[in-house]
Amino acid sequence: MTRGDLISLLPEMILCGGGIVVLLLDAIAPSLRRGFTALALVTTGAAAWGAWYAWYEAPSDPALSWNGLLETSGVTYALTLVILLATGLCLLASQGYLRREGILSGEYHALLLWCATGLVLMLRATELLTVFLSLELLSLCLYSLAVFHRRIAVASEAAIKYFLMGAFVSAFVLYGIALVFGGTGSTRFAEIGQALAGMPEVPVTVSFGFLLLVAGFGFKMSVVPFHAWSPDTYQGAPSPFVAFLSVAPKVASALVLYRLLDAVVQAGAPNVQVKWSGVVAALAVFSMVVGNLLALVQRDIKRMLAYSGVAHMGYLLLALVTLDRSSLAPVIVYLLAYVLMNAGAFAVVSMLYSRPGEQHLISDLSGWGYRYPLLGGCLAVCMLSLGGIPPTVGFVGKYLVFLNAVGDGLVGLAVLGVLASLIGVFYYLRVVYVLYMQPEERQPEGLLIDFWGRAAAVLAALGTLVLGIWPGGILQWLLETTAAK
Amino acid sequence: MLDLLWLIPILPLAGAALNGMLGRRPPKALVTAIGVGAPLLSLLLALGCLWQYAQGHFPNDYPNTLYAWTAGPLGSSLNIDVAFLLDPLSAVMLFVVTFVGFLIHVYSVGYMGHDPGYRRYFAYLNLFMAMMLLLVLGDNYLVMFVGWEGVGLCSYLLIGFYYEEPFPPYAGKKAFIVNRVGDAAFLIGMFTLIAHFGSLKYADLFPRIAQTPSLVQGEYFAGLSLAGFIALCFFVGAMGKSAQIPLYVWLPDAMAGPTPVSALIHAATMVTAGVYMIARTNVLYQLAPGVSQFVAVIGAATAIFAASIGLAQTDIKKVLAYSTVSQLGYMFLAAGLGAYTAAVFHLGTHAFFKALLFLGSGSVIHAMGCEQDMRQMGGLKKALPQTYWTFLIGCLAIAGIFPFAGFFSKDEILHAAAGRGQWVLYLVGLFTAGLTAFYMFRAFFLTFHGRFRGTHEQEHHLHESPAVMTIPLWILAVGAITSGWVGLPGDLNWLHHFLGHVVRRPAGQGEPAEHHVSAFLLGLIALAVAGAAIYLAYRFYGGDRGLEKGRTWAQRYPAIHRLLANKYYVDEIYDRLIVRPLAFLSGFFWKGVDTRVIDGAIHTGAAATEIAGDVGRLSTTGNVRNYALYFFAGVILLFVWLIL
Amino acid sequence: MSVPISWYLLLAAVMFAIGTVGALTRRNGISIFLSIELMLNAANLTLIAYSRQLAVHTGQIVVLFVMAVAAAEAAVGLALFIAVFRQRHTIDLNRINLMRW
Amino acid sequence: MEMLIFLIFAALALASAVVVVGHRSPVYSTMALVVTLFSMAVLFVVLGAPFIGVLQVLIYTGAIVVLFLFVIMLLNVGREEVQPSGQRAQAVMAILGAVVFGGLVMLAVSGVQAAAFPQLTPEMVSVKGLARELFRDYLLPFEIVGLLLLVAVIGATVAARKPPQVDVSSPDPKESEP
Amino acid sequence: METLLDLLLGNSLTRLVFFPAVACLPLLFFPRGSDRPVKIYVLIVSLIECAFGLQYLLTHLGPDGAFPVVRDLGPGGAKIPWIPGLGIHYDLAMDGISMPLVLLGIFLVPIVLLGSWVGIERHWRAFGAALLLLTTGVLGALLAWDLFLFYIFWEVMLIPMYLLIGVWGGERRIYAAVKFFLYTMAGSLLMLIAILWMAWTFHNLNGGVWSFAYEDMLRLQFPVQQQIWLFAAFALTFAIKVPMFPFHTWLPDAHVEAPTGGSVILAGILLKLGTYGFLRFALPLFPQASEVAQPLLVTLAVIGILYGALVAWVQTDMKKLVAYSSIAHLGFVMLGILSFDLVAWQGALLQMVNHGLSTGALFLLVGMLYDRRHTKKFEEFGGLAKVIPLFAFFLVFSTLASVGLPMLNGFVGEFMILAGSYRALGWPAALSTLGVVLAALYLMKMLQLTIWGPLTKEENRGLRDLTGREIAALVPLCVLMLWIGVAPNPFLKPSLPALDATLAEFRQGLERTEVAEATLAPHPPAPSPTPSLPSGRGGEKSAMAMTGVGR
Repeated sequence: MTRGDLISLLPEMILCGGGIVVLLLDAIAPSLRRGFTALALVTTGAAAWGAWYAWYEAPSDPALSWNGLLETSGVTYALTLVILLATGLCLLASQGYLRREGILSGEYHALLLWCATGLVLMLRATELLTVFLSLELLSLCLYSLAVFHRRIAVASEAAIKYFLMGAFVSAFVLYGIALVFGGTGSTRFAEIGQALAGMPEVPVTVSFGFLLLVAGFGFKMSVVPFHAWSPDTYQGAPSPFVAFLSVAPKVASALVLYRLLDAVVQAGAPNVQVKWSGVVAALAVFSMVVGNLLALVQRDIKRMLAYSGVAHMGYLLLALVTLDRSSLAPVIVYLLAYVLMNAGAFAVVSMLYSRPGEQHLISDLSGWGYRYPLLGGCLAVCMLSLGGIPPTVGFVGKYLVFLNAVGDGLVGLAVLGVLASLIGVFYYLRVVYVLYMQPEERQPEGLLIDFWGRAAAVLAALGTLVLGIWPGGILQWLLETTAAK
Repeated sequence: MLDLLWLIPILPLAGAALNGMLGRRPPKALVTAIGVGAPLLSLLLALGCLWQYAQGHFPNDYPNTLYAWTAGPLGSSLNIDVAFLLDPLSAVMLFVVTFVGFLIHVYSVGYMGHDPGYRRYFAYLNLFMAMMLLLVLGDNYLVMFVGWEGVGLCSYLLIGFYYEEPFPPYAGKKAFIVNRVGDAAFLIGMFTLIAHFGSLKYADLFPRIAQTPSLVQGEYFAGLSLAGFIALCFFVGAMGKSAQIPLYVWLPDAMAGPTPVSALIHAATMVTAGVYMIARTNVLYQLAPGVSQFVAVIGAATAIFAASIGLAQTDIKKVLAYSTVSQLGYMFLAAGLGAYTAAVFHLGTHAFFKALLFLGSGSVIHAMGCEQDMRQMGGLKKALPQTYWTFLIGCLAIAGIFPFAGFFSKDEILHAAAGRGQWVLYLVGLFTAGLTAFYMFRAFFLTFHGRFRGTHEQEHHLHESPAVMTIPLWILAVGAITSGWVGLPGDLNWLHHFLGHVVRRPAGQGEPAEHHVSAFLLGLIALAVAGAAIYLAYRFYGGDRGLEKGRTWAQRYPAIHRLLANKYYVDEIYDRLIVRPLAFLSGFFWKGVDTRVIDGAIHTGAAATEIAGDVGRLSTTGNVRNYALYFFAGVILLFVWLIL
Repeated sequence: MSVPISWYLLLAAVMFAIGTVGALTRRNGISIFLSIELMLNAANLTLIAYSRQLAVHTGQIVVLFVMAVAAAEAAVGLALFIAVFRQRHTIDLNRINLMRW
Repeated sequence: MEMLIFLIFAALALASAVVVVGHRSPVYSTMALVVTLFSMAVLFVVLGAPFIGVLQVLIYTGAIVVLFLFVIMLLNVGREEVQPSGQRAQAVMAILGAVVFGGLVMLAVSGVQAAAFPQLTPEMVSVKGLARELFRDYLLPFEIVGLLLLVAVIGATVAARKPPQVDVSSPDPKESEP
Repeated sequence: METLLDLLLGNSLTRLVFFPAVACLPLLFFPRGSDRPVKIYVLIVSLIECAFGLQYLLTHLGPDGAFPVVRDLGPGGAKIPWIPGLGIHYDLAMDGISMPLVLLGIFLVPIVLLGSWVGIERHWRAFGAALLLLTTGVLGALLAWDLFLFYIFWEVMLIPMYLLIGVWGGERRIYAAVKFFLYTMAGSLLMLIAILWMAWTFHNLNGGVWSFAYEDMLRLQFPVQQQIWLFAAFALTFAIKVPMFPFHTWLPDAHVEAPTGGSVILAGILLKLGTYGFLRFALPLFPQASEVAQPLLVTLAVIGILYGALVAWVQTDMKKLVAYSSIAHLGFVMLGILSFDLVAWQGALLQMVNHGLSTGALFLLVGMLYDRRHTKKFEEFGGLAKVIPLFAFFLVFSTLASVGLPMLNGFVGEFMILAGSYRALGWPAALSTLGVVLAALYLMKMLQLTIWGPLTKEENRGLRDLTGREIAALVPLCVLMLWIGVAPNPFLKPSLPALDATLAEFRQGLERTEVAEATLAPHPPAPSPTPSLPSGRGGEKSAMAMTGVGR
């Protein structure tokens, strides 16, 4: 352990320490609870600074530390920021919800920060064991947060479903690690790749191990057919937390998936590329089609967003079908876009629905676009962005993904993708027309719309628009960053 | 003066615009001043121009270009000017239109004096004048077409002048649409000219074609040469405007408009535009003998057909309307025979006597309190002496009695038919002449002779029209007598010489072979036929019991009478054959194709998507064990794919 | 006579499959969790066997961590069962389906 | 010798594993799991990982299974009833899937052509070697596990604590949007 | 950024496009329910925009009446980068093809506002904002000289229109709005894929340098087979927008449900983007494929003309009749464009403007009637000329323009289209001429059933005639209709060089030899375009007078 190691771990340490501080304060001075959000936000901000500092101090890009277990690079830095953004949005959206429901306590913030720790670790990890442990770390946090609103039956149901699936999948992931380790003699991605490159043929056990790993992270990303838990969990879990749950794990998992595929396609054996392209393509197609079809028929906005998330991960996978370095920029932009718009949508949802135990019917929002112009506007912007309509960042993301796909010669997949997204447009528009084009059906009751929540919604919507109109800077930066290798 | 040629159509246009913008309740005198003043100025200007033209320019063309309508410096673009042309043909037309038009304006002051739509009426009528002048003065087909459609519009507006009643607007619509059918063909003709000559200017087209007829010969479309195709298109256009078979159906209905309008538009000027067009396009028709023959046959058929319907009409204006159709048929017969001068000649004389007849009938109707049914009239001679005499002059003129105008013009047409050996057409023409004389005098006797058959109130109300109406009648009567004298048979035919410069013989096309037929003999025959017909009419309808006699005849041949009275059921046939199938088809397109097929497909697609979603959502059973199974199955399937 | 590695691996595979069957067929949440423990153990066996084969410690270290993870997972998981039981008085997964479709 | 031990404990492990997944009563399943875990521990020892074997007994059998038993008792989980008809398909599919899956994996691993195990060295077997590698190469995972356990503690309290009986605090009207 | 600000403040296309959007911001600060100030504010904004448009036109209109290619350029006459990493530029340019449509679009906004003055009863702030944003979107799409930018604006204009239909529309507004949105989106997404394909091809052929610039895309030469696919994607998008048979069914629904202002904008300018797209993108980019598809598309255009007219004829709803008439009219425009003939193109471009004017006026009139009677069914009307003569006058006037009566604008366009397409295509144009007859059929029916005949409905007896505001909305339209009809040349001249150049390039493309693989033509020696802001930054002041012709 060197000073460099410690610096490179700065963001995680800040997050983890912030969590501990919050927890201690919760025990010592419960009266300060209303300030925890601010504290956690400060922690998040500090972690962002830490991430920058770690990246800035890193001797090279990418740089490895902790004996080669942890990577510090532009890509991980960017994704760390994306995760911290999701954390921040979630924190902002949570304050009002927790107060409204009377469940404000330090554990929530602590667990959220630790979860972020796990996510950042996972996306930076270059070794399977570290990945696995980070995965478990964040999963445990997620289970606990999902059940955080214990008074509500659906919350515990959501958590138990998520937990059982998660544990089940963990076993698969672990088995996959074992097989990959056994076949290649290492758990480090780089060495695995080298080992595979040296083999005349990829052993079936290794392929299988990779498949289990891909499935495991596909599960975290809720990709069809590993997706089925997400609607139930999203529906039952606390809405502001879903703002986090629905985006952040996907961000980290996507990068792990990239690393996995990156390792496996280094295999020199013929046919491996084709096979794995097929796997990813199948997952992408099923996700796009099934996600959109099932989102189309949902009446509960949270379930709808869950399925739409499935579809979005399908689009995202399009960029990974033919894997190369150029796949990264689209993936990162897409993830950023997805975080902004999805977290924004859930932030608004958490404020506009006051009975978390019941269904969150879209029709309940009828005509509220005029009653709550700010939140309605933010929700509408997020919906349009999810639909991929310019000038929103959702369009930029989709555009890059499709550009990448077309460039890889996957025109058929791209066409399928746009057709599926047409279904998507339909149900996203439903929210918009319910907001603005239908008469009010319901009087608001028991809502708590606070400054923090509004800030979350505005931040997300504004980010969606600004990045949609001026994607140039961030894109330029990403292209330069991801191109370096 | 000549350089003010463009003002001739503009003045009435300005009049229309002024009257149109006068506001709700302008002083009537002002309306009259504008409404009649504009045509008067036009007339004076036209006379001046004609004088100057005859002095200085004849027989050359006098073009007067206003501005470029469409233009481009590039070869492939279209160059069309808004320009006017004074040549012998347009000179004749100009005179007829401004002169008759002005008289009818004057007449209208009296006739329409009490109508609440007085201002509107004059605005429309002035607009019509402008458009008609545009039509005859244009130096290319486009300007002609602008006027052509413009007069159609005015016709529409004026037929539907009494818009609060149900029928007139309907009649106007019918006129407009039927005209449009012809106009579409006219357009196609123009497009063909543009496509092959890149120009619509008479001065570009005709010399070129006349010099090298090979340009337009040779098969072009469905057995027609290029000339034939264009000529046919133009003729179909003319059919619409000039109410020839099969597009004549609108004209009888057009009588729903005010009577002066019928006189001006539907007798004297607008409906003759088709004849003018064919005369204008004579070079092409000469190069398309087949189409010319077709024109002649259609003309003859229309002439006899309409005349036969005229026999059974009881509405005085309808009689005149069918007679107009019939006379137009005459003109086309002439045009088709290549006797363009004769056609234009008959056009001119017809303008006078038919306007006279219509205005006379207007006077009668005016006196009868808007009664148009001849069965309610009779014996009006006493009450309306001036109308009686002028109407008689008109009848004699149309019947072709020497020395009235109709005799000369009709005779020239019959002479042309005989001279070209078209004996069938000649006989048809001759027979039609007899029919014409018969039904005109039938109307004359029924109206003015016998005893009065209207209500007591009407009888009490009978009065001669004011001077503002009778003076135009007399002037026209003079025209109806004398206008034929410009075309005396033989070398004395001044008009023939005058117009001869317009009829351009194409190169290699000799003078048509003339059979030497004695003009004198033919004239005599025609006169005899007309005289006999008048006598017959007198025998039938001359006395008090004219109506009963007619009825007896009708009862003797009920089928024929019904056929004639119902105008051969042509309207009904059109309705069944064209309008209804088209409406059915449209309804099918709307409810069937649009709603069922296209929207149906879209909705089915949407519904199928939704059903797919609804089925798919059943997979999320809520039981987490199933979810685990999906995961497992997914892993297995992907594994199978990987190792296969 | 020494046992070839593939035997261990086969044993682990069978164990894993048995665990999967249990996880998929049992209705009682705790039984499912037990089956998952079986699956984890199968993976552990694979790791140890490979570790032996490759003569490295990595596999053993992984197993070491997995045990900690299993313990942590058990703690949270069983707490979740308690939470669910409080609300629904059952941990029969066929009956925990308030949310579906 | 090794073969004999392997066969005995493999058979034991499999048999008890079948009991774990097959027995209706969770208590029996748990007890069978103890047997499986113990057999595994033996195999670990045979495979030259005595430390792991010991830990297996201590942690798994000693701690985790007890936790299970404790919760089973607490929740008073009874015997499972027979599968309701609707979920029979699930069972059939699951078994079918597992057979296919197991078959495929077995096919795969039986294809692992490897030389006989290398000779065990003291370095390999000793805890010292393990520890050196653990604290040198795998320090970061070790730290992570520390946090993981903390999370587990907090998470378990969050999940299992009685729900707070506070009423829904009435929202501050001032903060609602107009 | 600084460049953009300069452009926004100067007499530039940027100002033209974004002024309405920027002017939306103050709307946020109007208090709720302050309808009247909002109306007046938006009206003033739209009038200022009109002034900007005119200023721009007059600044750049050449002495010979031709409009050059004018472009918004950055410092040193360089294009302004937008997303540099992907070679996407903020590239606005105006030429003779887009100029009339841009001005039409600007011109219609105040008229729409006047026409919506009382018809729109709720949410005026949002209405004003939607209208202004729509203007921005439409102008942007018309002026974008970069395919990416074009696509962005193309989609951007959907949302305000969606809201216009959906929020202020009639009974089935949501159905109509969603149908409109999805139809348009369906096409445009495929176009997006095609654009991406082209961009990639360019990228690969050009040594890894990205570009979406229009002139760069023009240099791409694809094998015919590929062209056909690409063309199909573009053509589908535009055909839906036009709309051509059989993609037209969204239009009647959208029109019937949309508020008056929405209909006017939709018919007036949105539909033109489809035809504009053909003229600007689909044909020049894929000439050979256009030739292959010509028979099919011409057939569809002719069907559209006849079909639209026939279906219009049997409508019972006034607005629906006008909507179907739009399909017929745009069929003419498409026929003109597809005949690849200069005269037809001139006519088509003019007809786009004409349709905007006359159909816009008709929709306004229907809306005015609707404001009074809250119905659009023919059976409720009849004999209205008696009670509201001014209305009748304007209705007759606009109808006649729509019928294509000479001396009014519709005729000029139709005549040139048909004349041009007849010489290029022959019988399809002849067949389309029947559409002229049918136009008379259905429009005369409309007059017959509304204003002529006896006044049968008691409710109509007390109708108020047009107010000054309504007349103010209609008169400019009618004046333009008459002006174009009588003297179309000033309206044709500005576009002629651009059309001619485009056609020449298209013809060149047609004659190109078949390539086996996509290739990149060298830069054509094109004259540099005039910069919007000649002073200082652009530099090439002298270029202004020189670039009369071509791009």
